[in-house]
Amino acid sequence: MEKKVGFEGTMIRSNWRLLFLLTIVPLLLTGCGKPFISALNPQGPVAREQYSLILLSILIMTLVIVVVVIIYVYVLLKFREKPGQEGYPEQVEGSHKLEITWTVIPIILIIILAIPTVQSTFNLSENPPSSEAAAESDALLIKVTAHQYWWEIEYPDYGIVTAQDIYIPTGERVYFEVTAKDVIHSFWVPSLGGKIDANPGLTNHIFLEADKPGVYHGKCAELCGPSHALMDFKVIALEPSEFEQWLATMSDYNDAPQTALAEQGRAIFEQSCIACHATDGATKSPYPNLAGLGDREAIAGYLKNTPENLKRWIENPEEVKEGNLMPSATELGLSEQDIDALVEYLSQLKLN
Amino acid sequence: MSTHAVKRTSVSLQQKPSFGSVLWDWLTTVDHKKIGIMYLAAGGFFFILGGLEALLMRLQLMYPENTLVSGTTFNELMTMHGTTMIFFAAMPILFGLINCIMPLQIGARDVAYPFMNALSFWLFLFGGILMNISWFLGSAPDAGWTSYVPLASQAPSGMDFYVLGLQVSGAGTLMSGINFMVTILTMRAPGMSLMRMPMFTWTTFIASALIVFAFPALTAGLFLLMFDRIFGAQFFDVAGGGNVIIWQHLFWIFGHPEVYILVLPAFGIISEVVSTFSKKRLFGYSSMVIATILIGFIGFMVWAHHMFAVGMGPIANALFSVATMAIAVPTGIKIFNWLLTMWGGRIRFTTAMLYCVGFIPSFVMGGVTGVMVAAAPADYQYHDTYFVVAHFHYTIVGGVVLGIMAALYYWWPKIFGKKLNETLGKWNFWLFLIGFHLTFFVQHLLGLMGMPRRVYTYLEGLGFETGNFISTIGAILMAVAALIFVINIIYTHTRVKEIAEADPWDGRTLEWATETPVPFYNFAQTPLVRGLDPLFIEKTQGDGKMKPAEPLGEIHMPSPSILPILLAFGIFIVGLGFCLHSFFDNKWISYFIVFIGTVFSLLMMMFHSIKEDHGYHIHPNDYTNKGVGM
Amino acid sequence: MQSDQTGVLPPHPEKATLEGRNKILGLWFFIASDVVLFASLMGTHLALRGSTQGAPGPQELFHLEYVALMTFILLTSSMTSLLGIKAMQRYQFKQMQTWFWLTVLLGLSFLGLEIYEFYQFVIYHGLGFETNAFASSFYTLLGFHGAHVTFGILWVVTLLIRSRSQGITTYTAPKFYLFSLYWHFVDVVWVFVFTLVYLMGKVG
Amino acid sequence: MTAKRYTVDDSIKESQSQKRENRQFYVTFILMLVLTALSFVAVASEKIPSGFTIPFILLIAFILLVLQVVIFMHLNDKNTEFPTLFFFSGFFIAIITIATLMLLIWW
Repeated sequence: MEKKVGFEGTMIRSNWRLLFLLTIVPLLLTGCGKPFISALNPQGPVAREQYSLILLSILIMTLVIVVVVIIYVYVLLKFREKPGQEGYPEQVEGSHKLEITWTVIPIILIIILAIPTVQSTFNLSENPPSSEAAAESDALLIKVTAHQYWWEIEYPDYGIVTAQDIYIPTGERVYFEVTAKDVIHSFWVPSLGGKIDANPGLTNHIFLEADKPGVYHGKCAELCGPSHALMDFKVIALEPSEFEQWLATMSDYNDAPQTALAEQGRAIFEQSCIACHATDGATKSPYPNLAGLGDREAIAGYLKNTPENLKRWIENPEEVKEGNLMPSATELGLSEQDIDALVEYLSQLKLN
Repeated sequence: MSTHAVKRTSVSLQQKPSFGSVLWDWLTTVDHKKIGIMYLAAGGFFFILGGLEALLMRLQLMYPENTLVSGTTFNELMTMHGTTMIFFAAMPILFGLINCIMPLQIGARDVAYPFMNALSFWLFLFGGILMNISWFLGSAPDAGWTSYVPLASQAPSGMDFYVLGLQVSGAGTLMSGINFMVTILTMRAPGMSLMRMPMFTWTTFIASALIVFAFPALTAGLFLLMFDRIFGAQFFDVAGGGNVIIWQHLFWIFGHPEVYILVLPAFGIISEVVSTFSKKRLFGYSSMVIATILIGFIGFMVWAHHMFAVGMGPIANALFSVATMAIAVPTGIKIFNWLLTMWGGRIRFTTAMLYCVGFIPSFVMGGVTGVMVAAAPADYQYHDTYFVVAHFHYTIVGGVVLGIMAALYYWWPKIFGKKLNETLGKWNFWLFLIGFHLTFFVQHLLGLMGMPRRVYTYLEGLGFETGNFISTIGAILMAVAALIFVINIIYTHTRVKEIAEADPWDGRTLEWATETPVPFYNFAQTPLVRGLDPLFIEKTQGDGKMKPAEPLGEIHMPSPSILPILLAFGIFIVGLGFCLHSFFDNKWISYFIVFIGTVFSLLMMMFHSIKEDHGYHIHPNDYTNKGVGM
Repeated sequence: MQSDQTGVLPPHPEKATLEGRNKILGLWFFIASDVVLFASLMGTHLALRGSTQGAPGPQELFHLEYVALMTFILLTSSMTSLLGIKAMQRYQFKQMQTWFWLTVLLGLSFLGLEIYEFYQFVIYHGLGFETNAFASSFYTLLGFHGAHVTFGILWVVTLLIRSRSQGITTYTAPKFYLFSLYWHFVDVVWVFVFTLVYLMGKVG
Repeated sequence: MTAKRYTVDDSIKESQSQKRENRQFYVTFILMLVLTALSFVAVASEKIPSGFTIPFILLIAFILLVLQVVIFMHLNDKNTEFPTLFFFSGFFIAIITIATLMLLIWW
């Protein structure tokens, strides 16, 4: 019996050391998460406010854990049964003083956490300014509509409709109106701020702000079907002047083909794709508006934007993104040459 | 009437009964201990099933852009893993333990409604079978265990099996809840006042009360979903004026208390085991009782913290935030009371106690992350990410599963008559604990680093590779640990010859005062309870034996019956009929199956009602032994 | 168990045995649970009652005289089932049977009226179960209540038929008592149905 | 069963108290009829503003509930603490459920 206890003692200690090592390793390897996606690396005031609340709660909770672990380790070391002990130890009923202490202290800790929680809940719930106020303040409003498995982006004040990439100016609160077409999705850009659900039939509001220019990864956070994992989008923050330029490009988007092959591609597009897609940056087509596709961050939301990937996507969408609704090239009756022409046309739908 | 009993005892004493008669005995039993064992066996089976599903998911996520399973299959695995573990593994195993132990702890001869107890079990089993049939009929449910609409109302036929499977087993669960409550309120031995009940009995009582109030919300929600899917109702169809948030509220009005339905009995187990192996009475018994009641009560006002990101507005979010944080207070009381129970005690590190010792820090981790996710603005970041996955696995594996394992090692000799092997037990424990922390601790970080939950894959270069790899290794360790547990069971029941002593751990409560194996009437004479920890009181202030509260007399026992399994089968057929509605071009074929099932069930109910069954009596001469027990 | 047949009968035969008391307690817990079931359905209906999508809504559909009649019938049936129990406690078997058969009759007429009401909604207003969310939630809630009434009727009829030869004993008494508790509860639910669905629907 | 034997004397006392009880039942029944009627009248009458009607009919519904449960279902008897506790807990949960579904899904 005695030997066994000793064996367990060392096991407990080595177990904890092992655990500590194994859990700290990924932290060291990844720094504190990548700045373009991690909530631990906030890139704007909203994410920062949430991050500071996370830090405060981690701090309080670490305190709790430390207290518990100290008592725990002491008890386990001190009060193990020693050989030769017989009978029973003193049977203690309880202690009102102690019990009141560990009721009151947690209450205090929780109040300390509850106050900033409530404050920040209200801080972060500001709705977009009403239309008159918006006209005065120039606040940017973006309508986001989630579909299985892509994001429709509309700038109602500028008549711009696009998809997947959300362009915003830096240093300014941008308001989002979020809804969904088919099932529930959730709109989340971790490094800029927390998420809000996109509910069909209902509209939610959220605002985000980016400090500096950059590409921030966005994700769908609510299970929405087989390709939920691939329903990514990007938030691209630009300096205000560059953003103005982008607005100008998009509000009068030139989708004319530039080369002969592209000309051919355009003809095929108008024959096979136009029922679902538009390319003018202004029409709310049933499936993504492709204006600026050549400069999008990704194909199908997650593949690197190369002509090869675009071709792969057009040829067999189901293989790229399970459960999506785009018909395959065979279903559309497109030949190899047709696809090449289409790829040529679509790739040159750029932003300049 | 007593001839029946004589026949039973003589069969069990003399010759080895045939396989058929043993099977018949189990199929018709209304004995709470046998029903408990069946719960444990069926729950164990589903636990392995759910574990394999989890393992497949972890293997898929081991590397970025892995192609072991497709997105659809992953969603099916994930949905079935969650649903199976909650409804068909954790809850039934707890019900098994409650069935085996709680009536013994209060000195009762059975539960209040033995017939309904059997019915509950068979309903649960048929519900689980119904849901898993979907694997063989095209598609399994794939909208997550929460089955948010409209994804769930539009999902393929597998979803029907989720709806009906849960409906069938939910009916059984509700019956169990009522059964346990009435048992605890009216069947306690003389002298056992409410404030002398063992903690496990107390937590069972509160968990049962939660079942009674929480399950109807799920029942209602499932009916709405079923009507939408099968009869074209418009509850969740926006085009028809429906609303997709109603389901979420109904689901979580049930779903949050469900968490406490699972964890409260585990709290009870920890209280019992810690007290026994510290050789001390539970520190702050009355505050433990109050904390349990408070957790149950507050547990009902916090469900919307699962919905902070839904867009309920700041007032609701703030209110539910604060209410949720409040739960930490009674939970904290429990943690400190356990620590103080060990303080000044003489701790024996048996496997059961090791599981409790492992439980405390693990559950504290789950608790503190619970407070963290309660802060609504921070939860906008945590919600639906791996942080939440880590959090609830810390409470459910670190809390409920560790508690269940402690209970299995602790009560195994009483339930099965053999003591599990301690050396294998310790291997089992350490591998499981290390595997558990490896699997889930890194998931906190993954979530904060931006990995959403329920994703079947992730892209390279986002920084999720290391964490996921470690997590998968941990899952494999947990699987090995589970395998060792199975080996331990097989080893114990094939190699160990001696029957365990009646009181192998120097126990304090009434279940240890019965002989092992426990006779089917539990106590020849109902024991007289003189205080909290009644057996301990007799050990220190008496001669170590319980005093009888009644003279020797006839014992009234309920008769076995085949009707519970037949009735449950009829209800299973009803469910199956509804599930098949999309398989036939003519819907009336499936409604005909429903009709057959309904008529059959009603006939069984009428049989039960018409066949007057007053049970039977055992004469004192027919007991195998006299006295309270031992 | 059989002691009541030899000595003077206990004044509360339904509570004379542990089994009887357990059943009553259990039914109470079931009722408490059913309260939440009905609340969920009622909440759903109240949330969706505006979702008529242009089809006729509560204001046009509901006729108060009709609902009032149904309410008084169900309320009276609650009273008759209580009088049945009082007769049972006095061991007047014949009287008890009469009161309970009367309860059955009232229950059946309530059901008949309800079915007739639905029939009118479907035929004259074209309001089917699938028409809109309002209709789905209305028929579901009312359907659940109606199913409870139907089940209660089947229950008590079975009891009445099979206890004909036995009379009132400590074995049969709890069964009748359980039914009457259940029946009162069905009436309580109706109180909230007519208030929250019909009257509030009419007020708007 | 350890219950005491009932004597003829007990039976007489019982029957007297039962008469009082029966009167109570009839009074309750009539009260319930009247209250129900009031609630219908309040809604049917065009003159009463809906701001008054709704709380009024809700109050009546609650009174009807209490009468039915306490008098008809005997929650005023001895040893009914647990039924009372659980019934009203269920009622309480019912209220928050209904309130939530009404208030929190349209915003």
